[in-house]
Amino acid sequence: MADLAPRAAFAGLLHASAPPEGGIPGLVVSARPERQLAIAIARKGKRAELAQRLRQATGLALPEGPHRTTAGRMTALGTGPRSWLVMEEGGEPGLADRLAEALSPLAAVSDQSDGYAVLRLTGAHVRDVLAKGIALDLHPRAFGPGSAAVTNCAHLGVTLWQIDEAPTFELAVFRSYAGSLAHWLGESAAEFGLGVAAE
Amino acid sequence: MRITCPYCGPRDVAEFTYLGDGTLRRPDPAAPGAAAAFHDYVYLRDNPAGRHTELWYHAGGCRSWLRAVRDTRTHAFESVALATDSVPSEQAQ
Amino acid sequence: MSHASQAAPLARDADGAGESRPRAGQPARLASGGLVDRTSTLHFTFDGRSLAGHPGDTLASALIANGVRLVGRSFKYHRPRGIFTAGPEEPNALVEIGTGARRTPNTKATTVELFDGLQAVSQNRWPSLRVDALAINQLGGPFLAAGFYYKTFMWPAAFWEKVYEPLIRRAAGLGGASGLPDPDLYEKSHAFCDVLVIGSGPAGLAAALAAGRAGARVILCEDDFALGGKLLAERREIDGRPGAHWARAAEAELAAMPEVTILRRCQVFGTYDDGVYGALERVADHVAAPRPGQPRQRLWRIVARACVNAMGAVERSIAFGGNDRPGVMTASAVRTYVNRFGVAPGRAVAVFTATDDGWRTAADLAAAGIGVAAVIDPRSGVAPALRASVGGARVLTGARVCDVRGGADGVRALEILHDGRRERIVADTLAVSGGWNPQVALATHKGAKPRWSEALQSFVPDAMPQGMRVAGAANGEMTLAACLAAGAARGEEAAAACGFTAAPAPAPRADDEPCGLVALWHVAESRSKAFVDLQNDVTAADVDLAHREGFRSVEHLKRYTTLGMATDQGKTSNVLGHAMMAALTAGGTDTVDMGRVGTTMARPPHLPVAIGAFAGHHRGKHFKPTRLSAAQVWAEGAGATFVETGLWLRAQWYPRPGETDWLASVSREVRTVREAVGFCDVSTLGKIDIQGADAGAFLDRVYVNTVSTLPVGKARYGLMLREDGFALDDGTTARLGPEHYLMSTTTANAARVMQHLEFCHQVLWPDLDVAMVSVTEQWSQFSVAGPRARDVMARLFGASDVSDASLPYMGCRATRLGGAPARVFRLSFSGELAYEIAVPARFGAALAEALAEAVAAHGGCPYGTEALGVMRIEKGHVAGNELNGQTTGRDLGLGRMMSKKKDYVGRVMAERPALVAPERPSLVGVRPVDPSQRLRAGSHFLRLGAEASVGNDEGYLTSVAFSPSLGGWIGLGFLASGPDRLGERIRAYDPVRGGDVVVEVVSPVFIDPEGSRLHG
Amino acid sequence: MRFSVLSLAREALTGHRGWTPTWRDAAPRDAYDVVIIGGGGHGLATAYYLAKEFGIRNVAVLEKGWIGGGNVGRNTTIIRSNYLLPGNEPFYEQAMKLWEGLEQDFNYNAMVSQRGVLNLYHSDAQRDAYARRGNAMRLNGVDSELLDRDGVRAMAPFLTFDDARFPIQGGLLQRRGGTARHDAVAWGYARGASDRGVDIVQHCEVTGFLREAGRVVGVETTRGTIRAGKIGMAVAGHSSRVAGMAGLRLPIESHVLQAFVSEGIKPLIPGVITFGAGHFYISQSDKGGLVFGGDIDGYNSYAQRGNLAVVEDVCEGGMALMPMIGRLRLLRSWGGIMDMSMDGSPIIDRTPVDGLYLNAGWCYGGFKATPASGFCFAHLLARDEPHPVAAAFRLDRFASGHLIDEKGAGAQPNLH
Ligand SMILES: Cc1cc2nc3c(=O)[nH]c(=O)nc-3n(C[C@H](O)[C@H](O)[C@H](O)COP(=O)(O)OP(=O)(O)OC[C@H]3O[C@@H](n4cnc5c(N)ncnc54)[C@H](O)[C@@H]3O)c2cc1C
Ligand SMILES: NC(=O)c1ccc[n+]([C@@H]2O[C@H](COP(=O)([O-])OP(=O)(O)OC[C@H]3O[C@@H](n4cnc5c(N)ncnc54)[C@H](O)[C@@H]3O)[C@@H](O)[C@H]2O)c1
Ligand SMILES: Cc1cc2nc3c(=O)[nH]c(=O)nc-3n(C[C@H](O)[C@H](O)[C@H](O)COP(=O)(O)O)c2cc1C
Ligand SMILES: [Zn+2]
Repeated sequence: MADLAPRAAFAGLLHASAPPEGGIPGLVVSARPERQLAIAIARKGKRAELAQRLRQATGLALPEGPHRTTAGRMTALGTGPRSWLVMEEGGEPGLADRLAEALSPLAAVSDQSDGYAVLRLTGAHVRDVLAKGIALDLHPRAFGPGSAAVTNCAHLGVTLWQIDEAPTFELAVFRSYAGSLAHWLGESAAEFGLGVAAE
Repeated sequence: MRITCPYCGPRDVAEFTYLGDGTLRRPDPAAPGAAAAFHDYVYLRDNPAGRHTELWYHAGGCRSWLRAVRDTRTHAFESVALATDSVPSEQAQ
Repeated sequence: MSHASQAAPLARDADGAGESRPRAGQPARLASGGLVDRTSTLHFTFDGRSLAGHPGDTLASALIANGVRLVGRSFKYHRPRGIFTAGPEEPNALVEIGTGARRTPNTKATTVELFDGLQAVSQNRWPSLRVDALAINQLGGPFLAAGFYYKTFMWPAAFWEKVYEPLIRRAAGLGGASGLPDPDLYEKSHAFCDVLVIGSGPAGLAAALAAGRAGARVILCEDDFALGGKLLAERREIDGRPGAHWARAAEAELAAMPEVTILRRCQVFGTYDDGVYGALERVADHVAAPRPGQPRQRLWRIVARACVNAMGAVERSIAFGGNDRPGVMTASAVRTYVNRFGVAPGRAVAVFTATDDGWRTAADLAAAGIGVAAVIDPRSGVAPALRASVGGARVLTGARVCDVRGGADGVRALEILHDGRRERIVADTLAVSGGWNPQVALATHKGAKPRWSEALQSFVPDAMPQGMRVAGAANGEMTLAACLAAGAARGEEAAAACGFTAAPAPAPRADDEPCGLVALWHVAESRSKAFVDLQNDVTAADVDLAHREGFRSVEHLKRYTTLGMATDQGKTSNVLGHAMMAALTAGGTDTVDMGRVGTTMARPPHLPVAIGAFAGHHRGKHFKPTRLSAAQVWAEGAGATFVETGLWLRAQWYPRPGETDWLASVSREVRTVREAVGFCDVSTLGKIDIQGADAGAFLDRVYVNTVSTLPVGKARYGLMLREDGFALDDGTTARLGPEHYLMSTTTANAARVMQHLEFCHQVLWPDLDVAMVSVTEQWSQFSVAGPRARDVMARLFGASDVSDASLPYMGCRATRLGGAPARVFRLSFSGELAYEIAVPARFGAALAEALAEAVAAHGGCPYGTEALGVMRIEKGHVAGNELNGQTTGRDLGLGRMMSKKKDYVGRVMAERPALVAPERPSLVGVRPVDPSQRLRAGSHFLRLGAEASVGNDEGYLTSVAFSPSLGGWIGLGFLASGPDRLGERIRAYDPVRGGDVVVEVVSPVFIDPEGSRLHG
Repeated sequence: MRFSVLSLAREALTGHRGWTPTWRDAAPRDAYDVVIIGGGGHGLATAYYLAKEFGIRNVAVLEKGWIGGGNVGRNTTIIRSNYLLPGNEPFYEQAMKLWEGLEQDFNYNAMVSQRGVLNLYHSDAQRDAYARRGNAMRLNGVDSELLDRDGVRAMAPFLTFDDARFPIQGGLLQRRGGTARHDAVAWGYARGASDRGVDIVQHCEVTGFLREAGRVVGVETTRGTIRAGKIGMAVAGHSSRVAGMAGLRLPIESHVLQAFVSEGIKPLIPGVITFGAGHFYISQSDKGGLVFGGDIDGYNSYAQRGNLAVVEDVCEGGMALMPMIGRLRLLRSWGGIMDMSMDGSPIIDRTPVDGLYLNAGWCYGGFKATPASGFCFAHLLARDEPHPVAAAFRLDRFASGHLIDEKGAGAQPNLH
């Protein structure tokens, strides 16, 4: 059978709007469809060993708590006491399989590359826009490039993390909610203007 | 109300769901009198006006079940722990 | 200088030249002074009259500038009312703002920031404000005493609903709603800070400065459009310059601090648990309409580690005859209009004051050149300095105002009691100062009781909500110097509590003004109605009556008389009414213990908040998120009709040209599947990945049946109970590896099951080595069903892969499809030979397209949830309608699955006597005896010939379908002792839809009971 | 004093000087035949019917605060008898019948207003569930109508029909449902009971039980010890606490439910409308305020106040259903503490402690029950056997499995 054509979660969903008073949009967003994601859950009593193995296999330090670590193209986010969202930017497909193999039997790994849809957000008003949906203190004193959080955004479950001081954030949402998230984003950014960047 | 999840930190109560009395222990189904014990376990709850040990689930966050002690008159939390880290009897008054 | 001689030139200045509209003068605008921008003119209308004002005006100040006194009608008696205050505590001047869908009733003119094109209309009057038919209620006054409705309208009984109540309802209410959907946007936002400062009067500004200078993150919320609080309204100096200038400088300093946020037009309306505050920002209420994309209002949820509450105090009135006439105002309001807005509320203003503060009004009036008719003070000893401060005005001490004479246009004269004599004084305005009530609301929202202050004769906050400090007039610190000092001190402390300190700075300097007062609640000698609560028309006589009838606790008083229940929540009236009741209860002794009497409970919101603001974006289609499967785009293209299933939208059926109704489409889909093949998107079913050494043991404890014995590569149906023994959910679980299972759940229960499993693991059995995560969203999954399903599968995967040998019934396997990883399962819900194919969601749309082509090649079609439903009913599979939380495994006909060999959640409680009673309604199938008859779910079962009564109720029909295969309606339901009654005829009784059908009880499996099709 | 056209006219013309206290504010005596704990709607109604129907007048109602200050004074006043299950429906219908004659019965206008209760449905499955309920009502001889979309539109054209997340398909209507003036219910029963000799004792909190030979024979209160032949508890949200004083654990959690009222406006909403899919229901009070509410906050509480998230949630439901209320303002929000039972249905029963009787578990639905609850509790206290329409409200039903779980939510009180 012919190859199945992939379709990006945000395809056709992000719509730019001009800043009402001209100038640069206060929020610029881009989708990250080429990201691979996997959830790794430590098996009982194997946390420490897992951290060691992960570092060997990928160079990633296993974050303690809701934090973010990176190594090369890899990122790990703490999403729960025993669970991590591990991501790889634009590598070979099969991250979950590779992790499962490398981490076996210390972790249960499941592929989530299609489970989540990821947006990158930046711009002068990115914190103002996020504040409209997310009840987290995103002030630099409270949240920074080392932080990650699983939380709600306007009734949607999201995972949020910051990647630089610009600030640039990334936001992951379950794929089926992509349309609702895009709508919320459009309305919340309208007063600042929304730019949509190519990936 | 804000609940300080031991993993996620302080979060709005809207991220959590609630399951009441956190002192209960599931009875041994094989023990004699299991029917009565299960009746008490399933239906009878601590419901004090004051210090209350209770279960919460961080559904909108790390998906941890939490065992918290909270004052039902003021809503003030005294402690919040992961359910896996806390044993009901330790906290029961 | 007389007021009239000032007004004329001013009006000329203000009006734009060459305007075509009628020249709108502002006869009561003072020649100078005030914080309005006289260089620019704003036009507005009131009851259709064109009027003008300036930026910086409120609607109230602009109405006063234009000489408008009659603004509204009262709630019960429809008495003429004017403007009583200069702030949000206003009880009288309520108007409707805006037109069409933007009409906003009950808007306080004193809080409306004037804008060009504003349209205001008076309310609660008919046919007009001046001639109001219901003013006749005043004549009925004697009958309309407090609580009159409880005693009457009972005769004859039928008249209450038909006659009396509709009349009462029409007369009640105040403004009218537009009845149209609100066209504006609202939004919500969250903010976090170290120190929240509420109010920007001298206390609030000083607090914000202190905390800001220490480096704390500060949010300063000010309800008004300008910062400064009372400083804007008073002729007071700070550090040697006018208070308003000091406020401007303070604002500039705060604005320059990077960690300080100033939210103006932003009311903090509620104190909630753990430092959460609700605040409402009126983003675009001061313009005719919001810009596109701009919200009208924004709701802030502010989380503050510390808070300085500097909300100030509200001046209260005194109850005396006619104290509600237009032209009677609080003394501070009169002063505010003169000083802040440069308008004169009257030409001959009398001041009736029980406080030193009231004298300042007389002094300010005199200084503005407005005639002071008299200063009337009940105290006999008044400091000479005060007497001297009012110029040459007449001063009457030991005196009281008993009655105000006047009409719809307001005050004409006062009757005062002085030296035991009644005397008439001519005045057109009366400024009343009864004392100050600190705004205790936000300090008491969490239930703390305020404390009575003898010095203030009012309540002040006592125990504080965690993290809150109170400063300034809100705390009963009434002088300017005290406010500044307290503000600075509380601001410093609040910052320090969050770990920020700065070198202490000297508090700004100001003089201490006199602030003595005497308690005066009610002038008992009044002959006309003396109002306590102006908006709800509660009079002194009503308080009396409540006392007589035993409604003496303040809360009873409130509920019986409605004191304090209007849109102003009694801000100017509560303490007054409570003190009057306390005096009555004390029975003439003067030892009234107001501390014991207490005051009524304050509740959020502090000031009323538009309901739309609490909702934000969440309305219409966006009320709740919508979940769309990856194949949604394909299904839309295929013309599907969609249905809500929880938050998901699912394809319900795929109409074809020529099909006139849903039944035609659905029946065609069912026939196609039964005769050839079809495919259906089942991605919405919950999928939970479960791994670990104890995964099997864990599943055995959550399912009634045993799962751990499942071989790798096979799947099994399972039923889950709640611990109380009732069914929770069902689904199949596949074993993907020795320590790896994949559970499926129903769409509706997916989240609940996940939570339940986490509970079982984390709370009940943390020792088990098991890890679980939802993979629902990762996989797009399709069922391919029908006698030709294997042909379709072979086309996709190649023949050998899908043979019965390599993929037997209930088998599962990981594979690849179209370059993507895939999983195939041989599962059937329809009873046909069927497979499920899962691929990563990004390929979902493409797979749907490929399947559409593949099934079409074999005479098949896509089918939706309806056809799926029909087929599962034909097969007797239970689903959501049967898993309704009231049914047990046995009721569902699954009793055999309930293992006796092991423990599982719900096992013990499922054995309770009532749950195992043989007469419990259990699952059966039914068919109409007359096959042309239709069945409807929700019908109840009755024995033939039995009377339709609850005693004869034997169960109910849960699911029905038109079975194209059987050519008639079929149904599933729960019938008492059902399985023993196959073949019996009973009634399916449905009176709400006029149905009453004789049905035969049959096995719930209507089609292929042997399951031969499914093994295909 | 009896209210009549004559007495009203006389008082109006003489400055209302002749009215007397609506009820006697009694000081507690040493002993009564029956002591009722709790001066809410149910306690006062129980005393009224004890005196009026069962001739037991040596009765005291003990209220820790001011009467009517509990849930009877803070509920959203909806009355209806649109229940599904046979354990409930006859009871609530009995209440409905008593409501219908209440004013004439106790000569006080409680403003019972039968403007209809409409429950909206949004899916075929909900429609069928409502049909099941409507049919159950008919089997009980109670009025019910299943409306389709057009039927709903005719009654309430202002609802969101076109742009809805959960489109309205129709509704279950009980025309006899409606509202009653909550405070007046408490006051009317107090007046009727007091007139018949019942002592209504305010500011008298029960702090313990007096026990002799395993039986309760009185109560300790903040105003002294009071002996009693029988003691009935009707303390709503405080049931667990008071029962705890007698050593009982109840299948009850105390939860807070918030309610809301808007500023007064001219008539806008016809009857009671409930929006199950959005946790929102609304009616308009005689004074003009829109009275509305939604779900409980969801955690045990005795604080009589709720949290902001739930306020937002409820208003979201409101705006989704009727966006015309967007510019109307929320005037006041408050909370009440309810006795959420484990199956969502009440308990009117003897307790394992001799002499102690229980009336509890009303969740957020007990206002509508007030007359029947009082009547049936009085029956139980007077006759020592349950009234037939309340016979299912047993305390041991959780052990036997005879649950009355209308929602099928199971043993999780915050889901009822
Ligand atoms: C916000 C809200 C909305 C509601 N809406 C509805 C509705 O629309 N329709 C409906 O049918 N029901 C509704 N209810 C439920 C209904 O109000 C209650 O079920 C019902 O009022 C409870 O009975 P009661 O009136 O006797 O309770 P209460 O009025 O609470 O009476 C109990 C009394 O016991 C007193 N008490 C407690 N402990 C002691 C003690 N130790 N000693 C002495 N006295 C004590 C309390 O002070 C209280 O006055 C609602 C409830 C709430 C909170
Ligand atoms: N001596 C007296 O008898 C007397 C009497 C009354 C007032 N005063 C004077 O009044 C002033 C009191 O100063 P202050 O700072 O305490 O109060 P203030 O009245 O000057 O300021 C309070 C500010 O808080 C704002 N506010 C109130 N509630 C709010 C809320 N919920 N959200 C946001 N903003 C809100 C108000 O709009 C106002 O601007 C002093 O100047 C004092 O001299 C004196
Ligand atoms: C049906 C109903 C209508 C109400 N209408 C009003 C109203 O118009 N104005 C008002 O201030 N409060 C109104 N309330 C709320 C009460 O003021 C009060 O908040 C409620 O009885 C709870 O008491 P508490 O706030 O003192 O605890 C109403 C309450 C109910 C139950
Ligand atoms: Zn958490």
